[in-house]
This record gives sequence, C-alpha cells and structure tokens, in this order.
Amino acid sequence: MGLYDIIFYLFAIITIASAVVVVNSKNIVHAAFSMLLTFFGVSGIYVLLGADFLAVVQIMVYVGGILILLLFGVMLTNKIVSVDIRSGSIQVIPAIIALGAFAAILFSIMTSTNWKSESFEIPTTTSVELGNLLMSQYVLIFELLAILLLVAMIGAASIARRDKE
Amino acid sequence: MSELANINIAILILFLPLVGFTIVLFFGKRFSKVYLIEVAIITLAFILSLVLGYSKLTTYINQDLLFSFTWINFGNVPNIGPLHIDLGIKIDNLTVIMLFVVNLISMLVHIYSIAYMNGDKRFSRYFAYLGIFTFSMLGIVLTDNILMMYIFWELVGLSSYLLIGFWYEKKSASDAGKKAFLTNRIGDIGMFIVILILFTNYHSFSFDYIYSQISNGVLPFGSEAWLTAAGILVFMGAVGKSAQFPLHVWLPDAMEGPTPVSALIHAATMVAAGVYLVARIFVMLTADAMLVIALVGAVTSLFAATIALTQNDIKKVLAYSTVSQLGYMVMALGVGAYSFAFFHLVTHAFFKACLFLGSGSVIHAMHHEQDIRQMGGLKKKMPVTYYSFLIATLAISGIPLTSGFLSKDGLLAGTLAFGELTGHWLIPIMGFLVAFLTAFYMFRLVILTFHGKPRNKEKYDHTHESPFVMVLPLIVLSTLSIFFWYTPNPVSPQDGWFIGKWVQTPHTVVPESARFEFMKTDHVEEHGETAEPETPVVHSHMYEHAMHWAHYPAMILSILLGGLGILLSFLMYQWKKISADKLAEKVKALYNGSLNKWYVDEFYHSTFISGTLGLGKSLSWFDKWIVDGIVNGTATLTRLFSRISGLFDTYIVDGFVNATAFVSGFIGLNFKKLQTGKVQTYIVLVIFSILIIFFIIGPF
Amino acid sequence: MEVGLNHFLTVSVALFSLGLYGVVTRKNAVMVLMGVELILNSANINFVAFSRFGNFGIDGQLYALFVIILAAAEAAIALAIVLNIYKTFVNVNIDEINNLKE
Amino acid sequence: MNGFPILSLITFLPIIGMIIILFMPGKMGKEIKILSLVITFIQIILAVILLGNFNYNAGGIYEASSFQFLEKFRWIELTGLSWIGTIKVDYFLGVDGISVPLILLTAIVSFIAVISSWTITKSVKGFFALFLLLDTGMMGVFVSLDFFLFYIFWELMLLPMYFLIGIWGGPRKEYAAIKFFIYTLFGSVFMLLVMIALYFSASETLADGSSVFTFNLLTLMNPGNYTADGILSPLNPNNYRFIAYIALFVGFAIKIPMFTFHTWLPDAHVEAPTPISVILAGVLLKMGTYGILRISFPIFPEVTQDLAYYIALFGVINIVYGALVALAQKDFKKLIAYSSVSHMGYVLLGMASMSTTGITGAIFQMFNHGTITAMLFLIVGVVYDRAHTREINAFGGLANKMPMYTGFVTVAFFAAIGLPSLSGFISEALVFIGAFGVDEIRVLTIIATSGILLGAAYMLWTLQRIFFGEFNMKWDSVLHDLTFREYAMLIPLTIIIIFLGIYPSAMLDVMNTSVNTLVEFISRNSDIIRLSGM
Repeated sequence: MGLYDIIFYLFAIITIASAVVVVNSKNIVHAAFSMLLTFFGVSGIYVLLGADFLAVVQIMVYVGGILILLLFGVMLTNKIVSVDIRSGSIQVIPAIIALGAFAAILFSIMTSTNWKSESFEIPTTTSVELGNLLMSQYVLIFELLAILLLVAMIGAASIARRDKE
Repeated sequence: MSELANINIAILILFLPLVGFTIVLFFGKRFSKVYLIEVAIITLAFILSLVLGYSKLTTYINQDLLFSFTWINFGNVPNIGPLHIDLGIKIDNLTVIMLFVVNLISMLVHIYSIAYMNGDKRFSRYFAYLGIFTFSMLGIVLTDNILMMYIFWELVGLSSYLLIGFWYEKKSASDAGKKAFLTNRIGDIGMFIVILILFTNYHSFSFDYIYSQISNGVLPFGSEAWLTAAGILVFMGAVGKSAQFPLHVWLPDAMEGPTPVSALIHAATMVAAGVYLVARIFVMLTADAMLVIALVGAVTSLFAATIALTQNDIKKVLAYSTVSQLGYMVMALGVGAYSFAFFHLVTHAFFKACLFLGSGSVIHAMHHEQDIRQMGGLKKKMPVTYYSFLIATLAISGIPLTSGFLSKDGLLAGTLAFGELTGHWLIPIMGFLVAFLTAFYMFRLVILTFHGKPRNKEKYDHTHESPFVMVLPLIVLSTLSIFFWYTPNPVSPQDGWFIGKWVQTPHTVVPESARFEFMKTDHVEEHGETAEPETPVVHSHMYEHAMHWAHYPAMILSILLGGLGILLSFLMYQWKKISADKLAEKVKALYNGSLNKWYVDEFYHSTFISGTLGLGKSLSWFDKWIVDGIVNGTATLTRLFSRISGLFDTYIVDGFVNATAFVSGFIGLNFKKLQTGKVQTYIVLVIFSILIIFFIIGPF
Repeated sequence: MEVGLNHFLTVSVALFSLGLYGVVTRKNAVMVLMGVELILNSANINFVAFSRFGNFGIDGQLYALFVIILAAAEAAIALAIVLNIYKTFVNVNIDEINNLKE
Repeated sequence: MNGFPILSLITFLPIIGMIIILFMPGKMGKEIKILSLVITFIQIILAVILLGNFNYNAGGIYEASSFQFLEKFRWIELTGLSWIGTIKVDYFLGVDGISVPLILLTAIVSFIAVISSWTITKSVKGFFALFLLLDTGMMGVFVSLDFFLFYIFWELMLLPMYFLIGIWGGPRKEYAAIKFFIYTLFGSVFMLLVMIALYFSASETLADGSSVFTFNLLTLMNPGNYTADGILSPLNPNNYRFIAYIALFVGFAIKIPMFTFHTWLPDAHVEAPTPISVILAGVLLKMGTYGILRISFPIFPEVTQDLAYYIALFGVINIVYGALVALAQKDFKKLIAYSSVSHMGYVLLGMASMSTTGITGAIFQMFNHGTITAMLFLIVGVVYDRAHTREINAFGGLANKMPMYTGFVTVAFFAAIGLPSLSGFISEALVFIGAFGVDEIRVLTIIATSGILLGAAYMLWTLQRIFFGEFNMKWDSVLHDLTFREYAMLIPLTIIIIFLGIYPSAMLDVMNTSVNTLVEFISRNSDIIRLSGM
C-alpha cells in the first residue's frame, strides 16, 4: 500500500462521509458546510487522477461560487432570526431500499465488466492541452457555454426579481 | 319510336319532378309564382307518360324495355369474382300503367292544391314536397331491381313524413309524421333483410336475374323455407307501406296532412306501392307465403272496415276505407288473382283520390270542419262535389257500371275460386263481408254529409261550391270511375283491354313442390296429346275452371251484399227507420271498440313504445351508474387507497408508512393515484421501475 | 490491491447514490439542489477517471469542465426558482407544494 | 409527383403553423385564426392533389411497392446496445386506398373545425397552437407505416386533446379531460406492450445480409419474417399472439369507443367545445378502427378470423345499446354522442365480416360518420351558442324561427338515420350486405337491423321536440337564423353528404383495390400461419 493509495483512501473517505452528512443533516447550514468538505474531497481525487487544472476549477467554482450561492439561498428562504434552520426528510425507507439496490446493481455491473483499463503516465500539467483543445476542437461549445452562462445570469436575475406591485 | 327513345322518355319522366323540386325549393321564397313551374313540369311528365304508355302498349306490348348501368363496382372480389351493384329501369305494362296513374293523380292534385293550399305560409314548400314525392314514387314504379326499389321506397317515406307533418306547429301533425316514418321502417327492415338474403345468394339485385336463378333451381341458402321467408319479409315492407294489419296504425293518423296529400299519397299512390311491390315479387312467392299474404290482407280489410263503421271524421272514414281496400288488393294477390289485384289498385286509385279530393272540397267549404255530424244537406250547395263523390262511392261499393264493380267482382271471384280449390273458405267469407260493410259505411258518409238537413246552420250558410281548379280534378276522376275506360262489356272485365291484353299474370318461378296445387304445371294426361308440358303454365286448368265457376256467383253475391249495405244505410241515416244510437247502445262494447279502433294504438303504446323507451331509460341508467360507475369506482378506489395511506402516514411509524404509501402509489400507477403531485415520489417510482427492468431483462 | 479504475468508480457510485437519495428524501428545495450537485460531481469523477484509465485522451477532463459550468448555470437558475417559490408559497418544502396534482 | 414529400408536408404543415403562431403575440387573435384557416385549407388542397395523383389500381396493404407517395429513411439508429442489439426505426410514410379517404376526412374536418373555432375568445393563441399540433398527430397516424412512428403520432394527439378539453371545455371539463386522458393512456399502454413484443419477434433482412429487429408494419405482416423463438412468432406454439391481439384490440377499442369502454365519450363530448367535439367525433374515433384495419388485421390474420364473431358481437351491442341509450338522453349533445357509439358499431360489424363489401362499407362508414357527426355537433353548437343550453325539452318550434337551420338539421338527421340518397345509407347497407354474407354472424346482423329503426326513432323524436310544435318565446330574442360563418361550415358538409349518397363510387373506387387486397391477404396469410404454427 503506497502513499498514493493512502491518499486516495483518505480523500475517498472524506468525500463519502461528508456527502452522507450532507444528505442526512437536519440543519441546512451544517449540510452546506459539510458539502464544502465533499467538494474538497472530489478535488483531491481529481488531483490523484492527474487533472490538476480541473481540481483548481472545482474548488474555485464549486466552493467559491455554487456553495456560496446555495448558502444565500438558504438564508433568503429561511427566517434567519429563528436559529432553527431545519429540514426534515420524507420517504426515507423506500429511498434507502431503492437506492441501496440501485447502488448494488451499479457496483455489480462495474465489477463484472471487464474494463480495458490501461494506466498511462500521469501528465505533469494539463492546462496547455486543455487550452489548446478549447480553442480548436471545442471552440463552438466553449462559445455556446459562454452564452449559456450569460443567459442563465440574466434569466436568474429576471426570475428572482421582485415584482413591482 | 325506338326502344332507346322510350327509355329516354322514361328517364325524363323520372327526373322532371326532381328538377321541379329543386327549383321550387331554392327559388320558392324569392318568387311566389315558382310553384307554377312545378305544376307545368308535372303536366309535362303526365303527357310524356301518355306518350310512353301508348308506345309501349301498342308497339312493345309483349316486350320489356330494359336499361341498366353499374353504380358501384367492387372489382374482382376474393372468393366471389367480379362484383358490382347495378341500377336500372324496366318498362313493362305494369310500369306504364302505374306511370300513367301516378302522373295523372299527381297532376290533378297539383292543380287542386293551387286553390286548396292558397294562402298557406309555406305554399311553395308544399309544391316542392309534392315534387319530391312524385319523383320517388316514379322511381319505385320504374325500377328493375330491389335495391333501387328500397332506395325510392325510403324516399317516399321521407316525402310522406314531410307532407304529413307539413303543419308541424300542431303536435298531432308532427306526431303523425314521426309515427308514419317509424311504422314504415319496421316493415322496411323486413324488406331490407330480403335485400341482404338475395344479394348474399345471387350477388345481384335485379328482379329478372334473381327470378331466372330461382327458376333454374338456385334457392336462397338452398332451401324453400328461406324462399318463403324472403317472400314474407318483402311482404313486411308492403305491410308497412300499404298499412296492413298490424302496421296499419299510421295511415289514419296521416290524415293530419293536407287533404290533397291524403288523396295523392295516402289513398292513391304511395300506399298502393306496397301492393305494387308484392305484384313485382309475385313470381317468387311460395304457397305458404301467399297464404300468409292472403290472410293478412283479409284480416286487414275486415278489421279496417269494422272501424270505418263508426268514425265521425270524414277523412278518418276514408282512411280506414283505404286500409280496407288495400287489404283487398293484398288478399287478391295472396289468392293468386294477380291481374285483378292490380286492376283494383288502378280503379281504387281513381275513385279513392276522387273521394279524398271531394272530402277536401267539403272541408275547404266548411272552413276546416271535418266532423260529419256538423255537416248535412251539402248536396244543394255543392252539386258538382256531391255527384262526383256519389259516383266514386258507387264505385267503391261495387255497383254495376262502375270501375269498382269490375275490379271488385273479379277479385272476389278470385277468392271464391281460392276457397274452392284450397278449402280456405274463411278468406272469401271475409271478403264478401267487407263488401257489405263498405257499401254501408260509404253511404253512411254520403248521407250524413250531403243529404238531410244541415246540422250546423251557421257553417252551412257560409259554404259554397269550390273554385274551378278544385272541381276539375273531381270531374276527371269521377269520369275515370266508370266502366268504359276499361272494358266495353260492363259485366265482364276479361273482355276488355285492361285485363284481357295489358295485365297478364306472370309465370311463377318457385319450385313445383312449393306451389299451390292449382298453380302447378298441368300434367300431360290432363292436357291431352297436344299439350306441351315444358311450357310454364301460370295457372292449371283447375284454376281456370274454378274461376269460371266463381264468376257469376261472386257477381250476384257482391251486388246483393252491396245493395243490402246501401239499403241498410238509407234505413238508418236517411229514413231513420232504425235508430243508429239505439243500435250502438245495444252493442255498446262492440261500438266502443270500433270507435276506439279496437285499442290497437293504446296497446302498442303501452307495450312496444313504452317498452322501448323504458329499456332505453334503464340502459341509460345502467350506462351512467354501472358501466361508468365501474370506471369511476376504480378511480375512487385508488383514491381511497391513497387516503388510507395518508392516514397511515400520520399515525404509524414513519418508515413503515412510507413503504405503504409506496405500495399504494404503485397500485395507483395503473389509474389515477400517480398524480400525487410530489416529484420525489415519481423519482422513487422511476428508480424502482429501472430496478425491475434490470431484474427482468438485465444481464443477471 | 492497487488503487485502479474500479476504486474511483466505487467512489462515484457512492456519491451518485447519496446524491439521488438526497434528491428523493429531502424536503427543502435547497437541499434537493445539493443532492443534484453531488450527482454532478459523481459524474465528473467518472469522466476524469475514464479519461485517465481509458485510452481516450484528455477530452474527458474537458467534458468535466463543461459539466461544472453547466452546474453553475443550473444552480443560479434553480435558486432563482426557489426564491420565487418562496415568494409564492412562503416555504420551500417541496412535499407541500403539490399543485401539480389535479 | 415523384420524390415530392407530399405526405410529410401534409403532416407537418400544421406544426409549422404552430411554431409561427407561438411566435406571434397573443393579441393578434384574428391573424392567428386566419393563419390556421389558411394552413388547414392548404391541407385540403394537398389532400385533393394526393387524391388526384392516386393510382386506383395499387393495392398497398402489405407490399411497399404498391404503396404510394412512399417516404422512407432511417430515423433512429442506435448500435451496440449490449443485450438489446441495434435499434433501428424508420421514418416510413405511405398511403393506400384505406388511408386516403381518412386523410381527406381529416383535412376537411380540421378545416371545418377551424371555422367553427372562430368564436373562441379565451387564449386564442394557445388554442390554435394546440389545435394544429393535434392536426399533425391525426394526420401522422393515417400516413405512417412504421409502428413506432404510428405510436408517436398516436400519443402526440393525446396531449393537445387533453388541454383543449381541459381548458376550453364546459363546467366539468377537468373531469372529462382527465377521464379521456387516463382512458386513452390506459389503452396506449397495451399498445406499447404489443409493439415492443412485436419488435422482438420479427426481423428485417438488410441489403448487406444482416438482419435487424424492426417496427416496420409491412415487415411485421409477413409471417416469414418472424424468428422461430420470437414471442409473437406464428411458429411459437403458445397463445401469446392471441393475448397480444386482445391487448392491441383493447387499445384501439377504447378509441372507437367499443361498448364497456365507451363512457369517456359522452363526457368528453359534452364538456368539449364545439370544434373539439367535431374533431373528436369526426376524426379521432376513426383512428381506433383504422388501427384495427391497418395493424391488427394484417398482422394477426388468424386471430382475427377466430375472434371475428366477438368483434361483430360487440359491434352489434354498440349499435343497439348506443341507440337505446341515445333514446333516453335529454341533453342534445349527449344524444349525438351516443348516436356516435351506435354508428361506430356499424364499422365494427362491417370489419368483422372480413368481406370486401363489409370492409368497404366500414371504411366508407368511417368517412360518412366523420362528416355526418361533425355536422351534427356543429348543429348542436349553433343552438348552444345562442341559447347556452342543450336541454332538448327546453326548445320547440325552431322550424319557424330558424328555417334554414332546420333545413340543414333535417339533412344531417336523415343522413344519420341512413336515408337513401344520403351517404350514410350506402355505408350502412354495404356493412349489412357484407356481414349478412358470413354464416356465423348472420343472426347478429339481423339483430343489428333493429338499429335502423331505433336510429330513426331517436333522431325523429329529437327533431320533433326541438324544431316542431310551439315556439318557446323565451328564446325569441337570442335565436336567429344561421350566420355566414355557420353557412360556411354546414354547406360543404351537406354537399359532401349528398354527393356521396348519389355517387358513392367517387369514394368507393379509391379504397376498392386495397380492400380486395386486404381481404385476400387475410385469408391467404391466416392459412399460411395455421399451417406453419401449432
């Protein structure tokens, strides 16, 4: 068991454990903060997979953007004054049954499939390569996504805007 | 004239009234005089039918003129081969005579109506309806196949419906129209089934083709029973249209229509179409079918005559008399007196039309008073109407020198011969009884209406003779009720051209085993050496003998009975030697029965009509509460499931509850409960569905 | 056992199931959104893992990048909708918002 | 006409219209209406062009070569799906003599329905957008020759219908819409199952020799294409084919609607706005019977033969039961709805005979019922628009107040009764002729003739109650005779009804060759299947 493996298990445990907290925590704020941990874990896994650029983006966008957004959402939709920012769960048992079975199936498919897995050299940096691809082969998608973000921004603003009356 | 010219004339005659109908219908509102076009067109049609009749009865007297075309082509049908439906026309002697009768009476009624219907708010609509009626009636007359017969049969029903209900503001009128149409439809179903039987077996509707097949021994479904059934079922159509018992109920009610319509449709032409139909299919009637027809005819004529005795509405008396006379004709066809039945159809058309138009003239003069108890003494005021009415009455009573005498006498002789040959004596007995009753009630009508003193002075004072256009048809028709149009010898119709030359009984095509004994081909021994047994024989010598034997007894008996009826009528109503009221008092039950038409209407109403309506209501209830109830019940049940699951949700352990809710949701998947409105439940269901699919068809 | 493709996929499976569990069970709309984010992350892990172990080049990472961008857009819109729901119903518990029913 | 995709055009033209309407501002109500009118009118022109270029001698039914205006290309192709293998769905359109009359009917009825929708004021944009979507769905069902495509169109038409009833309907619109939706969906589920089962049972051989599963109806009709172990293979000695047939039949029977599945119809009709009732009765009901003819009959010929008696039985029940229930109705529209049930029974009876005359009659009856019942619903609409009630007994004596209206009503009613010289008679007579020729169902046919009488009874009774007798002065101010718009809807239908009553060959010749082919195909193939199976 090398260092690589230990680090992997560490990140994996952090990710899954914090995700369990996210979906089970009664307190929304707690959930949001443990989600922070999840994102960190995932980011670590990216690093282990040699995706350094992605790991950074993950932290920047998710932690810096999405999570903050979610927290704002929580605060705007709950009475901050009352400390009791709690939220219950429904249909826990069927969900557990269903998703347990579902996970089991996914897992068994995964193990039973003979992946043609080959290990490659971990590239030192991916930024250059990604940049090249983005500006050549995927330039159209890149532009479209830019427009999409713009539209989403305007749309979100227009939806959330208070009506005048 | 060539054959083709004749056929073209026939087609022209057929479609002229339709043209008239279209023109009057579309322009009647804008131009008030459009009805004159219709009258002119009918007159033209009448002239053409005279031309055609002359040509046919001289040049082509023994030859039928045929024309047909393919209407629907089914191509090469699997298992059957080429299949098509043809329509066409056939002109034989019967046809041209009927064309003449229909067009003549139609023309006279058109002319008569100009005055009679004057001032009606739907005046031109009335003429349009007359046009379409004439068109449909001519179609029935001209057709060479049973499908086209049925088509025009229904169209006649339609025009009858429209004309009976012409004054639809009156509920009784629209009721009567509806009743007429529906009652006719009952009979038509029988006729329609025959169409199905014939087409299934012969793949053709043409009368001639079907008859030739039957005479070649190809029976429907290979059995004589079906042939008998076919005969009786076609007769059902005639029962409806010719108002035979038990479907006679519509005709008296049909008197709600304008009186000229009653004369045209419900006395002279349309109701005779039933008789014409039976005459057309006469050759395929088996002995059993003929017996049924004869019995129905006899019962109808007696039944209707008994009702006519006591009616007080002038048109109702005539209506029942029409039913009775139609029964006569049907009976005559049933006993095999084919030519006399048709003869009576023609003579009856003239004198009955005359009677109806005469009654119309009276009603018109009396300002729509129809009750004969309010009349009396009109003879002085309306002499032309009176004398024409009297001639027609004499004709219907069968008094010598009239046309009615000739036809009725021959017809009764036919029944007598039939009784002699088959032992069914009941039929001639009923026939003669009706002759007596007819004379009685017809003279009762004449005496109460025209003789004696006016019973309603006020109305009497306002009456006057009808205008010329109304009187003219009366004169024409009453003239036609005298013998010399038909035969030079006033006691023997056989010497004349009508029976002697024009109308011959056709050869029957049914197998020998299904015929009456007297209609079988004579055996060689009976004929002697010169006989040709292969030649189809209409009637055996037996029948000729019996007919000869029956001629004079029937004549004497009918004159006697007719005279007796007239005498009795004078005794009771003119000279008041016998009190009608006291007689009625004595046989009160019978009198009431007759007055109320033997309660047939009431019987039908309480059984068939309310039965059907009741069935409809109960099925509607069934539909609403049971069939739909099951559907809604299923929905309610699933909702109930969800409600129960909701209760569980509140009171029992959380996890267990959710499982139950899930189960109920799963049951609800089939119907309704799917709509919990909770997206998350849907997702769980989706996941489970995926799981199930995996387990069923997955790689495990 | 050396850490290989299956290990990463296992993490992804766990994350996906947990995310879906969150989507299905949580009452609060914001929490549901969090579940969705978890699912997206699990997908991303798959992308990157296959990009690393399969012979697909670096495109997988690029797709993961796109997913992140879409997630950002989605979160923005979704939160806007949640705010609107809050305005209309004064709470964001989706089990009580069942106007879809009938 | 070679290569010109007329069928795609006629099918998707309304969708184009819908998209344009969606981009138009909602205030332009009038322009939206005119646009819809133009689109449906172009559809009629296209249908007429179709008819003009139609080859009357090509049979169609089972061989692609004798179908006309074919359009075929691969639409969906998914390869390498492990255990499913390859999914290939064709975009496959074509017409033969069975579908052409119904395409014509759809075009005409849609056009009339648009005219009838002129009075819609509530959310005009939404109404017409949905209406045109519905139009595409209906047209698509009649032109597609691929089961998958057929199913898509079938479902496509469901959704707009749900909203059209549910939003623009009467007082109980939600109930009626849900009932219609659930009922039809219930039937579709069965259809979907059978469709999938068929898919895995038969395969098509491609040009390169490989074989793939297929939804192609024509391939499914050939018993030789079934794999020996397919679920619905004729070689399979179980009775799955029997079960599949019944399941499929239920799917179609709900649409017809056949007795026991018919209760959605009165509710849907009563609640739906007039144009939607017209579409519902005029076209939608025909899709059930069309589906049976196009799919059930040729794919399961031997089961059809076995079950013909029961199909006829239900047909007769429909005829008699529908007529009797109609007799008891007090609501004008409900009465017409039940008369529809009765008239569709004739279609079932005619099809069950499996003879040329019977099936010709059945298809012709579909067309005639489409025009006649459309007219009847328009007639109800006319009086409802003015008086806002459909209670039969509330009226009386309208004949004097609205003479022209009464004239049209009389034509429509007598056409429904089956009066000769109007189109309804021909089809009913042909149905009876066809059914009577079959020994097993002869007695049923005789029972069914009572429908002729009952039909006349409820129609004439209604005519009398509404139009004859004394005029109810209550309506004096609201009732007036027909407007120009109403003439525009009623006159074309009247002309069609009278024209086809006098010259039925105009329509019968179109379907003739195909019907003969179908009859011949059923009897030949059922023999083949009986010999090969069991």
